[in-house]
Amino acid sequence: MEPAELSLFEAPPMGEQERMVEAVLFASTEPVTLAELERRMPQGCNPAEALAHLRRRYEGRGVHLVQVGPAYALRTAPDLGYLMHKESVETRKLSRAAIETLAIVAYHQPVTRAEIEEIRGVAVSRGTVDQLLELDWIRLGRRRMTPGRPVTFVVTEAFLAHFGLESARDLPGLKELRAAGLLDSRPLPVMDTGPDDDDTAPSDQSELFED
Amino acid sequence: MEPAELSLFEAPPMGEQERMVEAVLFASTEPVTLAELERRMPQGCNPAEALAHLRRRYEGRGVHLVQVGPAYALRTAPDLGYLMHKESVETRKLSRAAIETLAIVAYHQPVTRAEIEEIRGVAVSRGTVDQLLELDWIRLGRRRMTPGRPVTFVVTEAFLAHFGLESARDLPGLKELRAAGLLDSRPLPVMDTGPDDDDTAPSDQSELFED
Amino acid sequence: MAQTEDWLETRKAPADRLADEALIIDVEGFEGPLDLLLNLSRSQKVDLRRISVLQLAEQYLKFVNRVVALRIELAADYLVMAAWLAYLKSRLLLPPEPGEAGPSAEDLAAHLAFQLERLSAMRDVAARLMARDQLGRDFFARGQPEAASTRRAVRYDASLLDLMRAYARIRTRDDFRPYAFDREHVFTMEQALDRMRGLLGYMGAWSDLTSFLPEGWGASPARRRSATAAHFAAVLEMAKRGQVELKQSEIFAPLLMRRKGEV
Repeated sequence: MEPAELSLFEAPPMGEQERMVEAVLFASTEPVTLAELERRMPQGCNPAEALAHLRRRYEGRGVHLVQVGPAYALRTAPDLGYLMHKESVETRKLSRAAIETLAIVAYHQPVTRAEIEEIRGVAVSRGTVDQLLELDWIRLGRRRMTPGRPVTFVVTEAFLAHFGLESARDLPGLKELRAAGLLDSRPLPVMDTGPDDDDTAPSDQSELFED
Repeated sequence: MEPAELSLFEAPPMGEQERMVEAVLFASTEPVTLAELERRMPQGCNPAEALAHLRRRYEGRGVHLVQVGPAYALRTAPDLGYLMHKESVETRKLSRAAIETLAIVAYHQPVTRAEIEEIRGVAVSRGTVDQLLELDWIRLGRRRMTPGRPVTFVVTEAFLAHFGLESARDLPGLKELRAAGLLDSRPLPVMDTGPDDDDTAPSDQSELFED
Repeated sequence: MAQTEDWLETRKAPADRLADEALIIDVEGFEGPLDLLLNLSRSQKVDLRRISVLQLAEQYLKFVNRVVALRIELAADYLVMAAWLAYLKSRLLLPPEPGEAGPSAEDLAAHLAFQLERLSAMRDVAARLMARDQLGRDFFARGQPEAASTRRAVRYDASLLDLMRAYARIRTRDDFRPYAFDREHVFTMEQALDRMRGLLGYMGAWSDLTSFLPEGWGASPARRRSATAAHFAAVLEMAKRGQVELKQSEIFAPLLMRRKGEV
């Protein structure tokens, strides 16, 4: 069969666009953004719609279409992980400190080092932050506009991709934590013995999750 | 209805076997033989039949099931190869000279070539600057109002986007680099004489960020 | 406070003593005072919001006292917390002084309860996060990305970490690398080669390499290391050129050398 002749001004039929999206996502190990798909496909294509079709087509199959932040990727279905022993890479065991720090960054982002230490009640070791940066699971966010302009940390798209999250809003238990007020920054009541010199300012981590 | 109870000797339904083959072929780094499939799948499975189903399912799609010698693999459809150009892009690390020059521009912008050389302690080759200009990570800033009116370099929006920074001001200062453990590598072997206080680092480029 | 009184009565129960000992054995396993408090609070088996801070403070102080009695060194932050809890305890037990400024003891207690609840909540979600299906463990990306095209382009990449490291490298080099200082303690291979060439005529029978080290380089370990390494490299070079022979009876034994052709 001849491939459909495409005029310069006519987008390929949707079935064809779906094939294209499928091929591009399939060939890549990394999630591909909508913008990237648009750039690669012929003019006039609608990759968003093609993605929706493709997602439905792969429902219940051995491979799934997943969203990672603003990007899309094909991944094997989690229930078949046991078949994949050969492919799985032994990841370095994260320390308890690293896991907790990661969770605090994810749920409180953007969060300063001082705030992490406040929550954990213990100093954050150098290596912990370094390790998470190196895994590309956290990165620097914007500086806090408070005295000292401390840097903040936020989680990355690689973090979302690794844990199969579409966005930071989908973190497990986020709503409950917020409802219980556990994500509020609640500074220690000021003691009557002079001001507390801890200059961590009230954080507003909610900005990230609010639209 | 209850899910079919599988006795020890009863294989999963063919649809399930097809999912398994699909996932294994997708995740595998190389083509997979029938024997390998048999080994990985639960007892009693018929990978040959599952492969035949899968091959039919992918007919006319963006991805094909192909046979490579005695093994099987999923490959993008050959007619869509033109979409794959991006995957052939080879990613290389920037040279040490380039990354150092880039870091100096980012931390000291606007900065002249002479100043970069002074900080690095070696001449900056034309190729290094050209490469950074070409990558669109640095650009020319305004001329310095000093004798010779040398050009200055500043980082670009593309630089900020690539490194996930809101502004160059978000770059961590020396103190923060140290706190994150990035400054603890001492290039000089410890001498038995001489001062040992490695905290004397007087330079703190944070002045740059102070208003 | 009746509840607290009850608890004080029973605090010497053998079960409690056993629990204390278990905690002491674990002292290194705690990640700071807050972690310890959270662990102690578990024994109250109540909602963290309804926890008795007074009771918790008692437990903590008792724990710290026991550890100190056993002469286990406690990090300063444990002691700071102990001092603070002792203060809080006194505030909770005594009626507020009239006209006293600042937050009430109840506010402080509530804040501590909040901190514990928050830490506990973060622990829970951290566990939930790690229990999720993970890429490369439970689900997988394409194993064989395709690079089908003949068009090849080089894309240069660098991470923020690379950038920061590069900058750190430059700055630390400035701070710690005065070159004159360096040379004072470094013997180069060229220098050693020059010296050894001059000494070649004096190498008769097998002799120890270290006996050829220059004056004034044997005293400090760093200088000795540098000179030894340089001379070792130099004699290897000379052996390659066929000027000397080397032998060593076993690992770490003295390295012996002599002029080639000498019998």
